[in-house]
Amino acid sequence: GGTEANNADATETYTVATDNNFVPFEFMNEETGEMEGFDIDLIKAIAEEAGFEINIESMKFDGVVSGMQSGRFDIGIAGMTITEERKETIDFSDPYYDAGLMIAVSEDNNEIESEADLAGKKVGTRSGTTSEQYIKDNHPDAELVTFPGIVEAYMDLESGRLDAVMYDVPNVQYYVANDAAGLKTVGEILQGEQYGIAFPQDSELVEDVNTALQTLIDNGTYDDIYEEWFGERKYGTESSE
Amino acid sequence: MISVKNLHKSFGDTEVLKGIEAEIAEKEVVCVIGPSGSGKSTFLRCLNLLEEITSGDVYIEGDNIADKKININEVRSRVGMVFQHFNLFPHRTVLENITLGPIKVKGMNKQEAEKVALPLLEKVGLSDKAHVYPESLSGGQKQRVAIARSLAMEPRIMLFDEPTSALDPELVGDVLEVMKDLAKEGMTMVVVTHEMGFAKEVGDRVLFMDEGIIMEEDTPDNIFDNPQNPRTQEFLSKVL
Amino acid sequence: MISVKNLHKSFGDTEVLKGIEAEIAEKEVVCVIGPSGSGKSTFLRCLNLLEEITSGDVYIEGDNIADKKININEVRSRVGMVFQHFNLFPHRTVLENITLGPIKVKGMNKQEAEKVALPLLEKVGLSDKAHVYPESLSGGQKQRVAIARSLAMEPRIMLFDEPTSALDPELVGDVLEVMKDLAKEGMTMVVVTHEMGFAKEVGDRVLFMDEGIIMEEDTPDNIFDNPQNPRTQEFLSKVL
Amino acid sequence: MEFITESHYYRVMPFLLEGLVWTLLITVVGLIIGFILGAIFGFARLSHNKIIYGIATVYVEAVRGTPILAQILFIYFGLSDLTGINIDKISASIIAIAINAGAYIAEIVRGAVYSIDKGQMEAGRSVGLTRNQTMRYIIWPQAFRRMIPPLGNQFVISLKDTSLFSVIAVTELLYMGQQYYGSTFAAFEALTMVCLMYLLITVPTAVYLRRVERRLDV
Amino acid sequence: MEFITESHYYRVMPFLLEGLVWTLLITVVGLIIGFILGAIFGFARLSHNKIIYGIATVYVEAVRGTPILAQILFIYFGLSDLTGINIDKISASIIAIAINAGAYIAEIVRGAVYSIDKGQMEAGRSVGLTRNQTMRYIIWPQAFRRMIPPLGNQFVISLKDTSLFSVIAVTELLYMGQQYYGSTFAAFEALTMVCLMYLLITVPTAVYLRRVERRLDV
Ligand SMILES: Nc1ncnc2c1ncn2[C@@H]1O[C@H](COP(=O)(O)OP(=O)(O)OP(=O)(O)O)[C@@H](O)[C@H]1O
Ligand SMILES: Nc1ncnc2c1ncn2[C@@H]1O[C@H](COP(=O)(O)OP(=O)(O)OP(=O)(O)O)[C@@H](O)[C@H]1O
Ligand SMILES: [Mg+2]
Ligand SMILES: [Mg+2]
Repeated sequence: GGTEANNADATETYTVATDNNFVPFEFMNEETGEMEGFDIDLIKAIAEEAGFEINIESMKFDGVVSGMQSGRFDIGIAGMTITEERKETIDFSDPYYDAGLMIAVSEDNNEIESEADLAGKKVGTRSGTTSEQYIKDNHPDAELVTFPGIVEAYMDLESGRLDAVMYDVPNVQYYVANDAAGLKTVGEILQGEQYGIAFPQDSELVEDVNTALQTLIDNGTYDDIYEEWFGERKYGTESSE
Repeated sequence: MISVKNLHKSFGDTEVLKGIEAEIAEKEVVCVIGPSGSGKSTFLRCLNLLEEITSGDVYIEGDNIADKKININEVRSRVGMVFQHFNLFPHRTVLENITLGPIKVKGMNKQEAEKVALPLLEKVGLSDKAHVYPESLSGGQKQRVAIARSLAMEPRIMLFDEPTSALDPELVGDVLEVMKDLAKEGMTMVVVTHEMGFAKEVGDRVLFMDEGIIMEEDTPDNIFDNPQNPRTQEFLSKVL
Repeated sequence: MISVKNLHKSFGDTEVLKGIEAEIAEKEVVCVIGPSGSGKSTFLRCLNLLEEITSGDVYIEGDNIADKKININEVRSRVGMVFQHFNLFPHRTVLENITLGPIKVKGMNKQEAEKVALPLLEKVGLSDKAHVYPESLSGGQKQRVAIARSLAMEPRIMLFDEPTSALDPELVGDVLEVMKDLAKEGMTMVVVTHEMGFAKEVGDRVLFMDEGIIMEEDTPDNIFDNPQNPRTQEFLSKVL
Repeated sequence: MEFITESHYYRVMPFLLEGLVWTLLITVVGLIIGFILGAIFGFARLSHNKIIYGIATVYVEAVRGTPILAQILFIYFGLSDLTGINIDKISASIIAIAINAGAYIAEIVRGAVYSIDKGQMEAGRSVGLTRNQTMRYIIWPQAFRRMIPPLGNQFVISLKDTSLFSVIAVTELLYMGQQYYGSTFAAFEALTMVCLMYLLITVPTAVYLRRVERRLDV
Repeated sequence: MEFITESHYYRVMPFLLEGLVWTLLITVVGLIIGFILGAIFGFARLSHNKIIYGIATVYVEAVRGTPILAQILFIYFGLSDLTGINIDKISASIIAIAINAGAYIAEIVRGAVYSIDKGQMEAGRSVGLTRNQTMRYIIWPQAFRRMIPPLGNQFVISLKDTSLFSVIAVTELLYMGQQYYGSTFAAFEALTMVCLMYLLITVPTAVYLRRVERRLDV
C-alpha cells in the first residue's frame, strides 16, 4: 500500500485524509476555499512537532474510513470515533477529543425530548458513522435514514421531512447555533466517545504522532487550538504564546 | 362548378400565383400543363385549401372557399386530391386507407365503410390487395389505391397533381385507365399532367400556366396543334 | 500487357467470376459489355486488386498480382482506375485531388506535383477549376478531374468502370472526348461501358461478359453487327 | 458451497435486489410521466405560436443544460427552501426523472413527428380529416414507431440517472451497494455486483433496441 | 447596493467560480484523453479482427450500460480496494470522464467513419495510397467534420457529469454550491446560481453546435 511507499520517501510527506464537511473540525472556509477547523490545525501542529510534511485531502466520511482500512492514506483525521470494531482494521492514536452523540430536532418540536421518544420517528444521520450504528443498536424501532453527507440530513430536518438528526456533539451544536437552521438540541450526550487520529494497521507513524500530541498538550499548544474552536482551555494550561 | 376569380398566392415575399381566372363546368375534365415552377401544384392545392389563399375568390359549387368562415374540412371532403407520391398511410392496410375517411369524417361504422370501399377497390382492379400494407404494392398499384381512397369520400370534384410522373413507364397505363373510366362516368376533374396523350384523349380543355397565371386555354387539339401564345409554343416544342 | 488466366472470385459462397481468360496488349483499348450483375465491375476491380483474387493468375506487365507477396500499392500506381461515381475527395481542391497521389506515393514535393497536375488539368479542359472544391463542379467536370487524378500517377494502364453512366446525357460527350484523346495517345485501356458508340469508334476489341465468364470477344464491328453467341445476341437486341 | 455463500459477492445480493426494486419503480413511473411531458412539450416545440414554442424551448434547454444531480437537489431542497412545500424523496426522484426525461423525450417526439413526410398530413387533410384527427390517426402512429429506439435509449439513461438519488438517501441500487461496503469495506465486490445488475438490464435493452432499429430501417 | 452584496446570490459566487475552474479542468482534460480512447476504440469497433472488435465492444457496452457514478466509485474506491493503487480524486475524476466519454466517443468515431462513402477508400487506394494513408488523408478528415456536432454534445454531457464527482468531494461547481448551502441553508439561491453557471456554458455551446450542424447539412 501507500504507507510503505511513502515511508521510504526521503521528503516524508504524508497524505492526510479528512472529512469534507464536519464543522468545526474540518470544513471549507467560505471566503478562502481552504480547509480549516480544529482537526486541521491540530494535525498541522503535530506534523510540525514531529517533523514531517503533510498533504491534506478531503472526502466524504465513508471514504476516509475505507481509505484508512485499505491503506490508501497515511493519516486520517476526521472526527473519527475510536471503536473496537474499527480497531480491527485501523490503528488509532491516543484520544485527542472527548465527544459523544446528540439529537437535534426542529425548534418547534415538542414531541421529542430525549432519545426515549425516537420510537417510530424518522431519524437521519450519515452513512458509516457511529451514530448510524448507535441508532441501529439502540433504536431499531426508529426509521433510520442515512445520507452520504450530514448536511443533507440537517436540511431534511430543517424542511420537516425528518423528525430528528443524531450526530456528533460538536457538529450538532454548531448547526444548532446557526440561526438559519432553526434547530435545537434535546436530551443528553449519548455514548461517551473519543476521537482518535487514524492510521493504516501497523503504521510506524502512530508512536511519533502520540509523542507529538502529548508534547502539544503539555506545552499548551493543544489548548490554544482548542480555545480557538471551542472557546475554552481543556487542560487549563497557560497559553503557549 | 369551380369558379376562380383573380386568385393570388404568395409564400412570404414571393408571389407564386398572380391572378388566376378560371371557370370549370360540371363533368368537365381540365388538364393543366406548364413549365416547372409555374405554379400548377400551388393552383391545385388552393382549390382544396391545402394552401391558404392570399387574395381572390374561389367558388366551389357556389361556396366561396376563400372565405375564412368556411368549414375547410367539409370543403375538402367534397374535393378529392391525388398526389404525385401517392401519400398512402403506410401503417394501415389498403382497405383501412380507404375506409379511414368515411369512418372518421362521415361517421360510418366499419361495415358500412367497407361496403363503400370494396367496390372501389374492385373498380381500380385491386380487390385482392385489400388486406396488404402499401409497402408491398408497386407504384402504379399505390396510385390506384390513392384514387380509390379519394373516391370513398364521394367527392364532386377530383384533383390530380402529376399522378403518373413518379411511376415507371410500364405502370403508367393502368393508372391512366382508371382515370379515363372516372372521366367517362362524368367526374369533374382537374389534372396537372405531362401525359399529352391523356390530355388529348380525355381532356375537354387544356390550361397552359406560366409564371403564376393562365397564359392560354383551349381544347387539347387546338392547343397542341396550333398554340397561339409564344410561351406555349416554346414549352410544347420542348416537351412534345 | 495484361494476361488473365482462369480468374475466379467469390464473395462468401457465391462465385461471381468463374474462370476469366483474357489477353490485353499494350496500347489496346478493350471495352467490356454485359448484363447487370455479370461481374464486369468485379473483373475490373480484380485487375488493380481492389478485390482480393480468389484463385487464378493475373499478370500485369509480367508480374503476377495474384501473388500475395506482391506490393499492392506499387501495382495500383501502375494501374489507374476511374469510377462511375467519380469518388473525388470532397475536402480537397481539384488541384489537391490530383497532387495527393504524386506527393504521398511518389514522394514529390508540392511544386513538382503541381507541375505534373496542371498540364493534366489543361488536358481535361479544367485549368480554371484548379482551386475550387469538387462540390461546385458538374458531374462531367468531376469525372474529368477523376481521370486527371488517375493520370497524375502516370499509369501504364487505365481502367474505367461505367465512367459516363451517372452523367446527365448532355455531359457525357466531354468525358468521352477526353477518353478518346487518351486512347489516341496510346494508353492501354479497359472500359466497362454501355456507350456502344464509343466502343465502336475507339475500341479495338469488345468482351461480352455474362455469368462470370467472357462469353464472346471480337472486334466491335463483328460483335455488334454479327454476334455469334446467342446470349450476346439477346443482350444486344435489348440494348441497341 | 460455504465458500460462495460467505463471499461478499453473494452477501450483497439481498441489498441490491431491494435497491433494484426502487430503481425500477422510480425509472418506470418517472418515464411514464416524462413521456406525457415529452409529448406535450414536443408538440409545443412544433407549434407556430411563438409563446408556446418559447416556453417549451426554455424548458428543454434549461433541463438539458444542467446536471440532473443539480435538478434533484433543486427539487428536493431548493423548492422546499423557497416554498415550504416538502415532497418525500421518492416523489422527488420520480419528479426529477419525469422532468429530466421529459425534456429529452420532447426532442425525440419533435424529431419523430418532424421526420414524417409532409405528404401524410396533406393526404389526411384531403380526405377530410381535421388537423387533430390527422395528427392522431396518421402522423402519431407513424412517429411513435420511430420513437421506440430513442425512447428505449432514454430508458437506459434514466435508469442510470436514478443512481444519483443516493445523495438524498433514496435506497436505489447504487445506494444499497454503498451501504453494503460502508459497513463491510468490500467496495470492489459490492460495486462489481452493482455494475452487473445495471448491465443485466441495460445490455439486453440495447441489444433489443438495435434489433428494432434494424427492422424499422428496412 | 448592500442589498445585493449581502444576498446569497452574490455571496455564493466566489465559491462557484472556484468550482467552475475545476469543473472545466476535469472536463477538458478528461475529454482530451477520452477522445484518444474514443478514436482507438472507435477504429477497433470497425476492425474485422474479431478479438479487437470484441474487446472494444465489451468496453463500449460496459461503460454505456452502467452509471458514471458507479464508475467513479469503482475507480476511486473499488480499484484501490482490489489493487492497493491509490489515485487522488482529481485524477480519478479525469480518468472517469475519459473512460466514460471514451466509450461514447468511440461510437461517434465509428459512426462518422462508417458514414463516409466506401468509394473514398477505393479512390484513395487506386491512386496508390496505402490503407493507412487513405484513412489518414482521406477518410479521417471527412469523418472528423461530421464528428464535430456529436463531440460538442459530448462536451455538454461530460461537463454535466463532473457534477457527480461531488460524491468523492471533488470541489467542482455543484459541490461548491452544496458547500455554500451546507453552512447557510440557502439551498434555493445556491442551486439557482449553480444551474445558471452550467447554462452559461451549455446553452451557447448548444446554439453554436446547431449552427455548425446546419452548415454541415448544406
Ligand atoms: N411551401 C412553399 N414555400 C415557399 N415557396 C413555395 C412553396 N411551395 C411552392 N413554392 C414555390 O412556388 C413556385 C411554384 O411551385 P409549384 O410547386 O406550384 O410549381 P409547379 O408548377 O407545380 O412545378 P412542378 O412542375 O415542378 O411541380 C416555385 O417557385 C416553388 O419554389
Ligand atoms: N462486395 C460484395 N459482396 C457480395 N457480393 C458482391 C459484392 N460486390 C459484388 N457482388 C455481387 O457480384 C455480382 C457481380 O457484381 P458486379 O458489380 O461485378 O456486376 P456488374 O456486371 O458490374 O453489374 P452492373 O452493370 O450492375 O454494375 C453481383 O451479383 C453482385 O451482387
Ligand atoms: Mg408541381
Ligand atoms: Mg458494375
